[in-house]
Amino acid sequence: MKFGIVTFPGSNCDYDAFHAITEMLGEDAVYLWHKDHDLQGSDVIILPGGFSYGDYLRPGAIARFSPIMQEVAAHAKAGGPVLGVCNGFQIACEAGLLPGALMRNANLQFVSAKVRVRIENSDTMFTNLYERGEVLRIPVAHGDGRYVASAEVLDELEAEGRVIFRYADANGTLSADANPNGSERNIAGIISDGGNVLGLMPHPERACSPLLGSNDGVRLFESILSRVAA
Amino acid sequence: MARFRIAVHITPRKGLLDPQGNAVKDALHTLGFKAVRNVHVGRYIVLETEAYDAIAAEETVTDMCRKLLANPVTEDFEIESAVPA
Amino acid sequence: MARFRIAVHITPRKGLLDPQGNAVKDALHTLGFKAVRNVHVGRYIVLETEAYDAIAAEETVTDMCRKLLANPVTEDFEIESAVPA
Amino acid sequence: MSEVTPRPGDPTITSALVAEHGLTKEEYERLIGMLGRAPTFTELGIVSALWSEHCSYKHSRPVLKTLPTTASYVLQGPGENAGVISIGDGLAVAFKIESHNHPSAVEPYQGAATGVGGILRDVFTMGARPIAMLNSLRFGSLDDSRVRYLFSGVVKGIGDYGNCVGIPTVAGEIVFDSAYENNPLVNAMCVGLMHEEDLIRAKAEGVGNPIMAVGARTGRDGIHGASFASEDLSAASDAKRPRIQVGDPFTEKLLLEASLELIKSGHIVAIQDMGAAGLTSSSAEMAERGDVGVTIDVTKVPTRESGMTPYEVLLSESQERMLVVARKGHEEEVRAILRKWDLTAAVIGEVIAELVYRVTEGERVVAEFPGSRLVTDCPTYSPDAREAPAIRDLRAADASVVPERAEEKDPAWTLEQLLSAPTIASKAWAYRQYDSTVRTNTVMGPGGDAAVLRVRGTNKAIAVKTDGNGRYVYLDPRVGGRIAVAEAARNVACTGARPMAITNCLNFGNPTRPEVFYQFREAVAGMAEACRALGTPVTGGNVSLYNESPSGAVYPTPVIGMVGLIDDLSHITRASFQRDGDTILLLGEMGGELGGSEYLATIHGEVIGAPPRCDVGREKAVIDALLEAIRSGVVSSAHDCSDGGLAVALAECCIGDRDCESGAEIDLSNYSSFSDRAILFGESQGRIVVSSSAPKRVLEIAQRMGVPCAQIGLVHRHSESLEITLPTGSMRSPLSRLSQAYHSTIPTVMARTPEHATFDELAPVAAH
Ligand SMILES: Nc1ncnc2c1ncn2[C@@H]1O[C@H](COP(=O)(O)OP(=O)(O)O)[C@@H](O)[C@H]1O
Ligand SMILES: [Mg+2]
Repeated sequence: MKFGIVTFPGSNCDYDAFHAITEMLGEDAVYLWHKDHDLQGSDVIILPGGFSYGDYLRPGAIARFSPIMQEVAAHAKAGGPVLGVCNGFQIACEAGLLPGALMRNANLQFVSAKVRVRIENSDTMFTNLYERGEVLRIPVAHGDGRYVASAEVLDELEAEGRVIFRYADANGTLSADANPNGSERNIAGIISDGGNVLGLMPHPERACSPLLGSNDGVRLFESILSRVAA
Repeated sequence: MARFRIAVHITPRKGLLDPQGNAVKDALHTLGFKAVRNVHVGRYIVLETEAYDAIAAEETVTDMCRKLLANPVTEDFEIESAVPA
Repeated sequence: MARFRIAVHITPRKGLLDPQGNAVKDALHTLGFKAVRNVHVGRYIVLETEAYDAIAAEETVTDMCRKLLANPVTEDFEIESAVPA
Repeated sequence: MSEVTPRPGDPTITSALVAEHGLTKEEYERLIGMLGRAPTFTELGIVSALWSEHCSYKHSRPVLKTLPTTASYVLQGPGENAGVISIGDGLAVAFKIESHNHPSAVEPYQGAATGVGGILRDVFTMGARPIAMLNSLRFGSLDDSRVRYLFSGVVKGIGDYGNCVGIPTVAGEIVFDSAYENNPLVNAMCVGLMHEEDLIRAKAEGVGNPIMAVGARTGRDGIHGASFASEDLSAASDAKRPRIQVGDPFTEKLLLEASLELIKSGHIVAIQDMGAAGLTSSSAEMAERGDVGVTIDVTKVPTRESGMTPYEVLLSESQERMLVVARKGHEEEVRAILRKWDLTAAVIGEVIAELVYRVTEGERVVAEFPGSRLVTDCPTYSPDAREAPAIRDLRAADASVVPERAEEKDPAWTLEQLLSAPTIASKAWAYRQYDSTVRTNTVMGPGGDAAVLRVRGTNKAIAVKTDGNGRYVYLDPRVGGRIAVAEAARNVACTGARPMAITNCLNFGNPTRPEVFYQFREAVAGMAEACRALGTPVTGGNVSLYNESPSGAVYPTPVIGMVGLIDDLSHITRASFQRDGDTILLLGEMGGELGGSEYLATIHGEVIGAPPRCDVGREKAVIDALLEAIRSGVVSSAHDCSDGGLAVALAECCIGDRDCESGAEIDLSNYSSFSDRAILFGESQGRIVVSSSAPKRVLEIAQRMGVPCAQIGLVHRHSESLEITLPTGSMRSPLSRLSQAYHSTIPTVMARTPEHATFDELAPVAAH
């Protein structure tokens, strides 16, 4: 399977995603240049973390107009898997691939920490190798990760099982303390109504090696493999 | 073609948490400005653009706000009248 | 005492690099708004405060700008007239 | 030589103008001698920048020459943008530290941010990809609202810049002491990794090769840094006043990628950051290193503002700019690479055979200096050095006779006080704002002794740390200098790394004061002794002098940035206790020394006594014994004793890592020749708290290597307290209280602070 990782000007987790895919999973990966219109036959698209265009206006606001994003949108529309991590989640929201928006962290500070997230739905192409209710240890590193959407949208996401990850404590209990950025309803990651676009603030690609403290992100990529290859 | 200056105000949509506004309010209270009741913090963008006339300039800037400058999910925008730059 | 609303505009000081403004200008050009010449991005703060009259309210807000709202090394501020809130 | 005529509109050179440019009468005469005529205004500006302390090291150079700089693995020592050492497998590490103290005092956010930007550029211009950032910070007391404002601004500036560029900030240190009240220290270090064959030097070569300005446009930022204050000029125009530099990390990220691509491409022969004194110093230094001439046309330099004079273009310190010497005929290829990254490159000059440094404005020659004399003819000074008698008296004072406070009857009280002293307390409030895991190499991030980064494609890792204790250096500069190096080495060794080499940032006061120059000379001598003994040469660094405020000089503060190498990933060792039932050992000698300790400062408000002894030979033996034990696989954890002594070190082993808390039971009753407080809180050097499941092996290794080592207790993973038996007493501290003291202090203090504090008492602007 081939993963296409988009490099926007200011992306800085493209390299980490590339290594997670190629070294930890042993799969193919290519970098996709933001000015191109070619997905190079990628089966899965990753919108990586970073600060595209410096995030100077709003995170993701400028990146969504990159030429490559037209192709990514078409790929998503056709049901192709898209994974937006951190800045990639912000871009996916700005581009309308996912509902809602990501705003300044509630305490106004950048937060870099290993947080815990609870799996809310394990019946997706990104989470089928996890157990529902399982708690993962994954790093976050962001200044704008507070997920917001209207109450109707939030209700709809919940009703449709589209909230995939929530910030929780070690026992899986949701609390304000476990929520690093003030996201509504502790939401850490959501999926599109077609089930093929996942956006999340934590970095699964940074949790792919016991040496670095956590292996919990590996199954996310393996889930995609098992579903898409099948 | 003439050059116009247009100011745009972009504010967090009402009802959304405004942590920056709250932080500024708290800070002002700490500094002794106890009479402050409410603070909202938004963005202020000043653009200079060429256009045939003020109306055209304002229309273009409205278009910019819709497309890029404001996030329709979280922000409202308001455009001031174009003035010759 | 009455309540007033005052808007404050805070802008990067002239001549200082304005990376935000540059990024927005470039993005607007890419989106086809080629007529844009200059963009500056600042902050827009709306305060509601109690004061005896509009003049007192404006004076207090000027003081707030000096002490907290604007960074005197990098920013300029401008205060609009107080209006009853 | 060409004819140089004054440019219309330039001010006439008067003795006042010369003085405002910071040149002494003798220096000005030297300049006239070199030119054989009076300088133009542009030439005066150039010389004032290049002969400034910051660029010329005129007071420090002779002393710096005494530092050891060589080892078989040093590929590049001092004299380049960054030092480089080989780590085997064809790989090398480039690293350097630099200060941004004065800019940060004026504008903490931008000052710190641009400091990070500058040091990043120093590393990637060597051909290395930055893999880690560190920072070493000193502030006044956190009780002061302006200090809290500076602290939060600096931390945010460091975080925002490094996070955006995508380089993990992994280690550092933060000290709060009223000695730094109006003059914070902000030192940033960058570490990069490269293939040895990509090493490139900032040396202009090849007559006819074009010189190109790359990256951001030039504005009137920071002309003459913060030191320039000229009535004539500022009256003429507000726009000419020195201006704070604003960082643009997004452009830096593009510049980083473009520069590495350029270096790989082979289209360029040299590249250097336009840092302090901008275009002037970068072009003059590159020419001097290559022993060639250069000519620059300022009208070709892309500017951000109109009407900039040659003087302004040459001296601007606009950020995110590079000077590149391209291969002749490859200009278009260079432009194409920059275009790919949405950046521009402009040819602004050329390498020439005639040994001159020439600046033109179109056709007109506005400045010209013979040969490389602009750089080499800079004066050097060896000022008088004399120790201040008052400090000699402080050192002679007997620390052990300071009477105990009533509360100290329970040492647990004292321990809690120390753990909640901001200098000792957890700095997570700061480093939570730094992305420490991006690039997925961070095996150990902030919070332990040193940070550890794996080296992809090998079984190796590198360990990095900054260290420096200004109070020790103040009380005894020679010993303090030694300790700074030894402590950095010990920290790195605690992770399992062999200390390899250092970079250093020397933050001192005004060198023309004999007592300051004495501190400088002695501290460097102490550093040199330690570097020789430990086999860690100096590969570069930075000197920041004139760190003074109206209340006097800061503590003399050499900051050491140490790089160590771990040969085998399985040797990586953590600071906190790991396993239930492990035996706790103290490696090194108990000295019972209280002089210059954090205990005296925090509990008694006293800065007196001789700092702890530092025998560099013993330090080496302790490090060797520790590494031998680690490599033998018998060490579960290792943590060095520093601020707050053994008691604080033990507490940190118990509660430092919130995910891995353990209790411990300790018996120190054997050390009856010392007082309880000296045992607990004395800061004797060369000591490491080790935990092991095979204590006999550790003891045997230590004995073989001639290092004292004693079993002092046991790890109780599930006990909820730290218990210590002492010769005359005992103490028991619940972990929850230790943890509260250690983890909550700084967040609590900072929560009381408005996001920005008052600006009304801006610190005086000192020299650059
Ligand atoms: N304390 C020091 N020890 C050793 N070398 C030093 C020290 N300070 C400066 N240097 C070396 O002097 C050279 C010039 O340093 P510096 O002026 O700081 O460079 P930059 O141009 O980047 O500011 C560098 O190679 C640096 O490594
Ligand atoms: Mg440099």
